[in-house]
Amino acid sequence: MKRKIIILGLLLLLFVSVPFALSGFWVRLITYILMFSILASALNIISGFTGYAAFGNMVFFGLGAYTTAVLMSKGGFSFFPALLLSAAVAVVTAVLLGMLLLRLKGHYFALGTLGAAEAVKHIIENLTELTEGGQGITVPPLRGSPAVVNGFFYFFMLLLLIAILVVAWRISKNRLGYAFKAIRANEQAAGVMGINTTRYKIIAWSLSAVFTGITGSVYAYWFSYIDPPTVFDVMWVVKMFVMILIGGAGTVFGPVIGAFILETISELVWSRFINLHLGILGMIIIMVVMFMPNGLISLVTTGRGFRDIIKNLRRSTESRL
Amino acid sequence: MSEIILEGRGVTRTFGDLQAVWEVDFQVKRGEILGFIGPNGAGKTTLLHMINNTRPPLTRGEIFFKGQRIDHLKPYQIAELGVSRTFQIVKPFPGMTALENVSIGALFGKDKIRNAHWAREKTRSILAKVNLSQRENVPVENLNISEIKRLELARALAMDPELLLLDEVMAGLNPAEIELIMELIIQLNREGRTIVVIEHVMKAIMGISQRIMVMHHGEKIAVGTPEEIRNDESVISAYLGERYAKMRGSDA
Amino acid sequence: MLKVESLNAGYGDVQILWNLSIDIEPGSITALIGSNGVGKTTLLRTIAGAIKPYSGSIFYKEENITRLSQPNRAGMGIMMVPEGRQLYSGLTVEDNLMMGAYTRRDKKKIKEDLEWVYTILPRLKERRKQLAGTLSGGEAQMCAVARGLMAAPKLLLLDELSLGLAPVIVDDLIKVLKGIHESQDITILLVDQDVQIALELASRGYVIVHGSVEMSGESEKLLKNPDIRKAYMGI
Amino acid sequence: MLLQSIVNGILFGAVYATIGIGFSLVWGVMNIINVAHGSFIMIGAYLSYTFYIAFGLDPFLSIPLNMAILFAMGYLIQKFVLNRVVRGSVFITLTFTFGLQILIANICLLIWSADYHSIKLSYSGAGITIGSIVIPLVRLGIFIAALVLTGLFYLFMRRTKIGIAINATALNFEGAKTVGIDVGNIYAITFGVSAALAGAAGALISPIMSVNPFLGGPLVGKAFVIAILGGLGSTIGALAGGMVLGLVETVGTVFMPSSFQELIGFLVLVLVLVFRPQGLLGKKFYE
Repeated sequence: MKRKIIILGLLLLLFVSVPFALSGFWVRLITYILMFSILASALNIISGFTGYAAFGNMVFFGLGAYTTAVLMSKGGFSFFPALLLSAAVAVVTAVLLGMLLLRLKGHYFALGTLGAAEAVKHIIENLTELTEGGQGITVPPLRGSPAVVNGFFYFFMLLLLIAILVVAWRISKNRLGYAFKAIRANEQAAGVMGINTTRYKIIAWSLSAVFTGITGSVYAYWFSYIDPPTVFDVMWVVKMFVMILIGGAGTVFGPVIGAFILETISELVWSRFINLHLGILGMIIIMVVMFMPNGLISLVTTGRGFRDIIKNLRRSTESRL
Repeated sequence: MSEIILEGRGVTRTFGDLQAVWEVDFQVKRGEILGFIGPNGAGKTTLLHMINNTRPPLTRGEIFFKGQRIDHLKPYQIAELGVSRTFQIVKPFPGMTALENVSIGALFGKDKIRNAHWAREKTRSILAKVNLSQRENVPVENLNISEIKRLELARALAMDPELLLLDEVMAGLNPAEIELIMELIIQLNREGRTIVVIEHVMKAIMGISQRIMVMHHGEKIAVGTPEEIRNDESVISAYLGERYAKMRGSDA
Repeated sequence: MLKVESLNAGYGDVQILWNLSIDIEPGSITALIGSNGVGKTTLLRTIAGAIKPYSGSIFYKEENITRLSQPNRAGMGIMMVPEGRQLYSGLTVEDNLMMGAYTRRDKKKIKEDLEWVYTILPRLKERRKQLAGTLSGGEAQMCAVARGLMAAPKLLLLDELSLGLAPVIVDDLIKVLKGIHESQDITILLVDQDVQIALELASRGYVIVHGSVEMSGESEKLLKNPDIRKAYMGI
Repeated sequence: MLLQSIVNGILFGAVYATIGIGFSLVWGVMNIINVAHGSFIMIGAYLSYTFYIAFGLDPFLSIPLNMAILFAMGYLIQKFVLNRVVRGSVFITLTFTFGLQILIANICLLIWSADYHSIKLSYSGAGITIGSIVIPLVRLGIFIAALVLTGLFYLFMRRTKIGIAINATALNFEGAKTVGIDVGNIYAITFGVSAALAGAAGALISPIMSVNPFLGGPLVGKAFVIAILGGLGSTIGALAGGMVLGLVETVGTVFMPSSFQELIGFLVLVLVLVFRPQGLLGKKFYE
């Protein structure tokens, strides 16, 4: 326990020192990775803990981003009120969509959320007077020296990440988490045990949505330009799922570890082989799913030595039919 | 003793053309053990599903618990009223220990204990009751069939139910293990819980039930004491068979 | 007919069978007895080829089949009637039966066998165009047995034949199986949780405890053994 | 105008049916949503284009070639890769096919570049005129070919031993293994057949749509809609779903701008999922 606290403290110190120690490029890159860590952790609450494959989770990101963009550029709002309203929009959407979609199971839910996300994207595209439609919208940027701007967004994302990790950690230990896990394991049995499954599923998705929406809002302010294809991009969710897979679904820190691994690889590939970038991402996804469907962490933790890791790897490559 | 705790009137469930349960009236008296028998596919489990509303609801009919109509309620609402059940195909929550599994019953059952830690404390005594104290910190994946069956029972008990529905908790157990469960059921009944038991182990169900209801092709064909059922002509010809009736008759 | 030698098998890390050996005479009916979880079904599944053993060997008609796949073994006449029937609910009864002959190529003989199955189980003929999912429990079990017979098996592995059936129906099934065994050249290995039924059908029995053979012998002797009566029949 | 769009809708609806059938086959049998199905269609279209450019082969004649090549590709992917993860959870298989989709898109981009290609057939202007309606010969040919494929597929699933074995495996995996069905092989054949249908669909769209590496995504969106409308594992349902989608799209253009159409398509998808998950024609699942 004591060791864990020391490690966490050191990690925190390391992360706090980043903007002071590294160049702008690295700060922005790590901010980007932090953003994906938050998104993957948020997805993990509904998908990893509760077992609902929300492939349309970008709907909250897009709505958060657009709410902030519209309020700031058209409504004259400043960032923080816009951020709060974005969070509210995300939660309300999650509750409404949840009442409609969370009764679906498995693939049907996944497809339903994909359909809903696409529908919302098209609504935004069609509301041209408000959103400027498909050509995208600009947001008044944060003014200040590059170092201050970089630092602001870096610490904002870091704080958000810490917040969601604390939430996830609390959930993994309390009544709420038991309800989520029971629903994931067997919804029917959960209902019979007195768990109001509809209510807890909506809570899980709302928690996921609020963090995703806030992240979208920060993204809009940070990039100061957004368009529907980017902020509703399904591939982002796929990447989040790969991160969750790498790190281990339903764990607290898994998604963060996965985000750091995948985005680091992605960055290396992106800068070297620009033509092959997507192809290599595709290969990575295929490899991850094939060789470590239970996460990198399980590969390491279920065995003590190197030989066990190899054994686990080999087992995971055996045909599971 | 004769107060009716659970009652069904004209309960019917059809799947397309198939009549899974057809016009069944039933009554469960407070404080009794009622046995449900009949071959697979006779509609026993479907009937339990309808009591808990865990499947698409009944096609026709009404179900009352303590005089309150429950057939339109959600499963969790029925659980909160004090009805709990086990499943034929045991369904423990994986990735949790035995204790955590059972504590879910205390967290969300009638008592609604808010704190996960207190719920675990309360749960310990229930695990002891089903003889699983030694195994409380074992992940459920590592329990054997007999232990899982008892865990399932403990989970239902942790909700502190008035009415307990047990779906084949003895299936696949050996005689010694069956005896253990039988004793447990009788003990729970003495504590004042009403119990409905679905079972194929004829000896066990005849031994513990005060009344037995027989289902066949979705219909109720007989209700009565074990002795009456054993000698009921329609039950013998539709279900037990002459050989069984004679064989068990000579045992008794 | 079938010889299993020092078999070790299980699921993943969980070993279930420990050094288990049995020997089955051609044309016999043999029962496996034991409480749930001791490995009876695992043994049947390993013989059928659904589970790969860790070590040990299985000989069928003097041939080592340990490394052969389940489809290969089905083609050689080893057929399982699994617990819980495992029918294809959305296909007709006749399609279900024809799938039993999946590994066979002799079309004419398959047709004949279908007619033969229909004569011994006329209920199925009445329901041949019906979807298997609409059968009652007893009919479904008959359909599963018939599907097994359509493979023209030399060794039939019956897992939990009587489970969940009305005792009345079980009596019928036993009669049918006895008839088949008398008229055909077929060896049967069966598991049933009703030990009385298992030993009534079989001429020999193996008592399995913790994945190994504890005792074996003729059915009548086992039936009279007080330990067995106490442990498995609760008498 | 309206009558003409109805005719166009029905003619193209048959192609949608072939797309939907292949997609819902894999979903129904293996419980995999193959997001890369649209990419398979795209590969088919590229193949037809390449055969046309290199050998002057008519796209209709490249149908069997496409089907053979894509069958082999689908068979190999399933046999050596997908079979390893097919029993995994929803998001594992779904993530996998997303990966496959972007990999294929990238490969096509490298081979055929990002340019838009199109096939101009000698008879592409020809048509039959009935009153005010024109039935273009190419579209009529596409319609007939798609119907023939659908019919053949229906017979394959109902009458052949392999087809029934695919059904049996879908209905009861353990039961299929019991009778000696090599389920790994059956899965591979299933995926191969689905890919072959996609290859044929690719040939069918190549004379009327421009071929480009961004084709896959929108097509798989349509496959979702058709499969959901038709219900899983039903050939007749997919045919109906394809016709409905074809009609809605063509008739829709008469009344509203195309950006609204996609919106309505997705709304319909969500509503059907929520209120009739068994599809418009399908029965409620037997328990």
